[in-house]
Amino acid sequence: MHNLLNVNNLQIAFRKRKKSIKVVNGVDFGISKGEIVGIVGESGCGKSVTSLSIMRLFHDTSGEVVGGTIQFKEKDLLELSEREMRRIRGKEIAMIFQEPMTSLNPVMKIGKQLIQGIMLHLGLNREEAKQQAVEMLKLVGIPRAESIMNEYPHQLSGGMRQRVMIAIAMSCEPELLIADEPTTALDVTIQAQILQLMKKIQRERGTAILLITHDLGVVAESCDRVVVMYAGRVVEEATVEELFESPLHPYTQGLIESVPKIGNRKEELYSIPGHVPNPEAMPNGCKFASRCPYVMDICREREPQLVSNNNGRKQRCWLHQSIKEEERKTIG
Amino acid sequence: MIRSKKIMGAFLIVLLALVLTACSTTRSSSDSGGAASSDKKDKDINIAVNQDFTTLDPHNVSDTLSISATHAIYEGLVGFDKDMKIQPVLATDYKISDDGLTYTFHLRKNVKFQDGSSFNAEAVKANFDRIQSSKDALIASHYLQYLKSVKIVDDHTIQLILNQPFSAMLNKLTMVEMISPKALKDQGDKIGMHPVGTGPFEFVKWNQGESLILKKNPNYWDKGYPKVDQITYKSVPENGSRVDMLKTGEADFIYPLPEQSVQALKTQNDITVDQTTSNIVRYVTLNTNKKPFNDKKVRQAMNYALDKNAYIKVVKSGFGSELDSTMAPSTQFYSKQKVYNYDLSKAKELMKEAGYAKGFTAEIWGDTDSATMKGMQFIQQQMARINIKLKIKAMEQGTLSDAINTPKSPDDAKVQMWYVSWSPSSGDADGATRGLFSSAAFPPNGSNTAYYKNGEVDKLIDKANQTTDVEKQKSMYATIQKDIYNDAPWLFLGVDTNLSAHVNKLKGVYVLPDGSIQVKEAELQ
Amino acid sequence: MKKYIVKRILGIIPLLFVVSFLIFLFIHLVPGDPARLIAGKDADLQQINAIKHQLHLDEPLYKQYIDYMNNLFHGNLGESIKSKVPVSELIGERIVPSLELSLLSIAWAMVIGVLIGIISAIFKNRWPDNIGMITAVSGISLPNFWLGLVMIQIFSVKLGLLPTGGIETWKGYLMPSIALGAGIMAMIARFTRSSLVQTLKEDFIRTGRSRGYSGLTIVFGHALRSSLIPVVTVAGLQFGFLLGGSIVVETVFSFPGMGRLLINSIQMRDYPVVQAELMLFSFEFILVNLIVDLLYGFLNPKIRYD
Amino acid sequence: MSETMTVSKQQIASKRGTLSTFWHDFRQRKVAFISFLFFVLLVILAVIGPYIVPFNPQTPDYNHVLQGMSQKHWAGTDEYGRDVLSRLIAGTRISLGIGISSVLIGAMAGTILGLVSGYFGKWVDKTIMRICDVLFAFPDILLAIGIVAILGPGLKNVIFAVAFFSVPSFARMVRGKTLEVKEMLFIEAEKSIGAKTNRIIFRHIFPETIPIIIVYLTMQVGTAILAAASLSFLGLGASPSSPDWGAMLSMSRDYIGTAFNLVFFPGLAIFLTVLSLNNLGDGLRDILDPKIKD
Repeated sequence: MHNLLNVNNLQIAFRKRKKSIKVVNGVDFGISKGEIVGIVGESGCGKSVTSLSIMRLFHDTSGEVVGGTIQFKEKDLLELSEREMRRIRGKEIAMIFQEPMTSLNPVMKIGKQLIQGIMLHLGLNREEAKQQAVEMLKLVGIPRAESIMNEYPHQLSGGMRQRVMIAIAMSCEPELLIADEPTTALDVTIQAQILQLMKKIQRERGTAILLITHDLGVVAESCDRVVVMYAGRVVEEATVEELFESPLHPYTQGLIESVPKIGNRKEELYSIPGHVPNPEAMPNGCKFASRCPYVMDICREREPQLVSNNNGRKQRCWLHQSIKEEERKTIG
Repeated sequence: MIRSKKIMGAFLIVLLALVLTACSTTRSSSDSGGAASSDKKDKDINIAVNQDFTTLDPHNVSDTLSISATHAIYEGLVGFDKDMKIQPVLATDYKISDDGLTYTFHLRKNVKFQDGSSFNAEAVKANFDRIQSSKDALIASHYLQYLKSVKIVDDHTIQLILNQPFSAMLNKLTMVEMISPKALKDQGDKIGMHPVGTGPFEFVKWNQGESLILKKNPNYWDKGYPKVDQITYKSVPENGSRVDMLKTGEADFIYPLPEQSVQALKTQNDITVDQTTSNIVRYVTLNTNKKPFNDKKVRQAMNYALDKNAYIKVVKSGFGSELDSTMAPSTQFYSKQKVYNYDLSKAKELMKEAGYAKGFTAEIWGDTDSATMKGMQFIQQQMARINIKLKIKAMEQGTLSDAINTPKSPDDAKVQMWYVSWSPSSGDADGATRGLFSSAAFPPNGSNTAYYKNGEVDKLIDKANQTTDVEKQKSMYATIQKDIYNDAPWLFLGVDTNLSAHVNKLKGVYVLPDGSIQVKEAELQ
Repeated sequence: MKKYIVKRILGIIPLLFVVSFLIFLFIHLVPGDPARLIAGKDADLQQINAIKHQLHLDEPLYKQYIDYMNNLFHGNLGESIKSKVPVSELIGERIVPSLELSLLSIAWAMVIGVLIGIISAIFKNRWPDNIGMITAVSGISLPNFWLGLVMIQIFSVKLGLLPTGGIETWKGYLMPSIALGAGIMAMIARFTRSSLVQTLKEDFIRTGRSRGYSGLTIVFGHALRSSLIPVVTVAGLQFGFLLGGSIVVETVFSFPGMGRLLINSIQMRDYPVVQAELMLFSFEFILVNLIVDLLYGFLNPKIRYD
Repeated sequence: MSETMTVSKQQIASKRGTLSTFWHDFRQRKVAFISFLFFVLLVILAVIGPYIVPFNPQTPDYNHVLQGMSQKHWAGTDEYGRDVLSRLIAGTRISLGIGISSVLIGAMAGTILGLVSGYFGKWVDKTIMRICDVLFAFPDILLAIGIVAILGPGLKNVIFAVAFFSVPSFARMVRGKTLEVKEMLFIEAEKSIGAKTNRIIFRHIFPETIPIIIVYLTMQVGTAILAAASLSFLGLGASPSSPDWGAMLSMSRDYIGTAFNLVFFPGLAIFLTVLSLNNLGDGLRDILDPKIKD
């Protein structure tokens, strides 16, 4: 059990032409206070949907949580009313998104965008909220904090905007910050700066961070623990060190293989062959079977469970568990 | 953002307030019994008419509606009574010399213009001078084309001397109304906007396109008149709206009253519908210069094929009478002819004789007025019975007038059939004949769109004009009408009935046969 | 900003030049002879020619155009051929009611249209959306003279609440403004809806939600302003059209506006009045466009004028 | 060669997919779908109308004029004793015909102008757009009056007049879309291969503008029907004797106080038709315009 957030057996479905399609099917992970946890996976693996479900931001889409629990501190977020949920959003859990260019309101001044949330959640008056806002902008390393308050988003560079997004997210001092691909849209040098900034915030403020990314490099640089997702399932979970040293799941191995390494002058970068299965036609058995180099007969027949060893490391692969193990678990 | 929100807020509040006041005010006004005629006083009347006034210059007015207004403000030496009989007005009497060339008028004394200046022989001469010196540019100069000179005999006697005898001179003089010479000098061209005459009503205000307000002339020479304080003419082009205004009390008198609304008004106890004779004749000209209309048999066949009763019933909603001559019964020297009674077999027979048993196709032209379009449809339906297929071409009046008048010679003319009406504004036989049937009046010179040419008729028209013997004139015009009617250059349709309606308490407002509204005797009871 | 406005206004002048030429060409291309229309049915050719001469209509076209432009430069719009009233006076009398009616129409159309648009966007594809859109679209689907005639039957004749026409009291403006505004309301509602639906899908809306704002705050505080940008364009364009007056509605309600003046002048081929009115329309239209552009800048900070 | 083959096959497959998705999405939108069904009904009426009318719509019966609604004449008879219902049915063809043909003509001219303007840019664009501005500034009805006055009255010229003032809006819209599409990569690629301008415009840009044109076309037909009715109001419409709804409405409006059915039914027919076209257009736009699509 983690002491901040526990996601258990989360199942999310989207409605498409009256059919319900499960895109997330049994996701379990947790975050403790002050921890940085990464969720990695290819696009479409359900990692963003998972993060949105924590915030319950399926508004205006046909997405719906159809099973599982999301325990945040003492509350199950899925049980809260919309009004109660609004008090959590932005105040206790904040979120930053991939696209800094479009995630800020283009027709509202930066200052106003910051102040609005601060006034709403912290109950400060306008002056105090302004103070807090400027402080936040300084915290995220924006040099001319005061003058930027009066500028519009389009006047800032992408990196600056993501800093502003972080400032906005941090402005009510949340306990959990969900960052959905925060650096994907940025230049490499800026990426590093933003990741540095997030680590700094975690260090200084003790904010737990859930970092959603497809980029193992980002994970390696900033996370404590990593959850690897594939086709709507968690396939492996480990500390960063363990994961990079000895990845258990063939998918994780493939992912690590495909990260460009400095000094590696191979002609072509490795990429995992094949495609992610279509969620509308999920195969039985292990969802990675069709792409797995070590595929066995059983893999095509039965899906392995997510199994944990003693030190909290988890995997979902027949290579590392036997049917007995599974049965034992089911019995126990 | 804050600012725009505030603006938005203010906007919403203003709107809300507007809506609220609208609701509350409507309520209060319905309490007091109707929204209409808010500040109208007891002796004010409202007249709703169908067009906008164009000018109030009596010497330069050509539309009947504006003539109605100039008749209220101005007077001529002579004028028409209710039955279009000529009566002396600003003249007390007149004498025409035996050779028909000298007209002597004795002027009414103690008449003042509305600006206080006196009406006398000087003033009359100034008016005639104005018209003649315009070198044809003023419309009234048309009425004075045979006038040679004007002679002041004394302060209250004036003589008009003509080039040649002109039988319709007195009729034309009804259209020459007297403007205050002082105002003429002050206003010049702008007299049309600031009229000053001797009539029962003086000008107050003219809101272009909306209303014309006249008030009582307190110094009017005919004591006892006028009996109302103010008249407001309102321009209400939509037929239905005019009727509605009468129902709601926004108007006391409406003209024209669309025929199809008469039935609806009959159930209203407080409203009276008036029918007065009219000298407006409705017909379709047939271009006698063009095949197949050059064949008299075809033209007569078409006339026989036309069910005049159905025409009056359907197109005129039962109001009007069939046209049994070339002019209306109220026109001078009218003589009734034997009508082409509806007879389909005879019509078919004639068509066969003319070699058109299978009929032909032709175009019928007309303006875009809804009454005209209705009439054209009717003709189309009727002519279909003798296999004549008509194509209706409704043209906006400017276009239509160009289409008719552009051709320089009869052979270039494109017009085949034209659905139109005519009313001689001075009520004389010449005005109802010369411009329509004289071969000198082919477009663009006149309105003979039938391109009717009959040497005998041409001669008689000129002769009748120059003779002073009324009996002779009468017989000449009888011949003219008989010849023309027999030649059938027109489809003879009908004579209008002028329809107007008024609230019962209003008396004394009536419509003359030419369609002008007379208000001098208006009275509220 | 100032420089931009000056530049734009200066840019209008050559455009107006072209427009004036086109208008002149247009109205002289349309068949019809003012002299004949003035002279009336009794007139003969001699008289018509005399009137033509008096009005300088017998001069070659290019000379008429030069005279017209010359007068225009001296601020003289000429006088009505028919009534001899100075054109400026004629238009002056009509423009105020027309302007008032336009403002009233656009105001209610804007408010109601935006409200319906917002409700429809929020409840997209659900019943409030369907009802809102059908209501709005009804406004654009009615022949407006039919709407006017029916309204008169109900509100004036049956209920006696409103005058059938005229503008003696402010009540005379109500029905015409409804007849005129209905279509605009519909357009604005539709644009607001689609624009707001689009905006509500923007990332920054998700940001707003992730910060715990309520739905109303999101819609009114965040989405509406950027959604209104295209709406303002539509409203501006429609306002431009409104200023030109509506021949049909003005006729039904006997409203003394620009539209009726125009149709009457066209019917009489009263060239100076038609020319002046069309010039004014073009000018108003261009001016409204300029104002819309400026408003655009106010709503959309990305736009800078230089 | 084989590569292009596969590509085109894929395209066809994806197109078929889009069509069925489209149909599915369309059925979901009830208002639009019902409107569509109504429109189909109208089109059927327009085709078979003249054969199923209970009475001849043109034959007058002077003995039965201005009758109210009855078992025999469901919508009453008009001032010439013609059956109003029959006229309405027979008039479907004319009214729809005016609306559709005028908009098609306007759309065609506008699309070509818009494509040319957007593709070539520079002075071509400026000239075309300025002309459109001027046309925009002219009151619609005035243009129509002018055109009808110059060309003379008649159905053809009414269609032309109405078409004329839908040109600038189509031109503007297509131009905007063209500018968008032009920037897209594949056009650049096509250009570098050396394709002809004609080919680029009509094979590549034009297909991209079709959805938005269809949407606009649908709504514009309604507007055109209304515009034609306004022209009828001014007496400049189609022939007054034809059972065109606008003409019927305009010719009967003097009867509003006496025979309300004469005014009401043509008005209703216009209203329902335009309403359904607008709703249909709105629905299509929701589906076809990717910016609004789910």
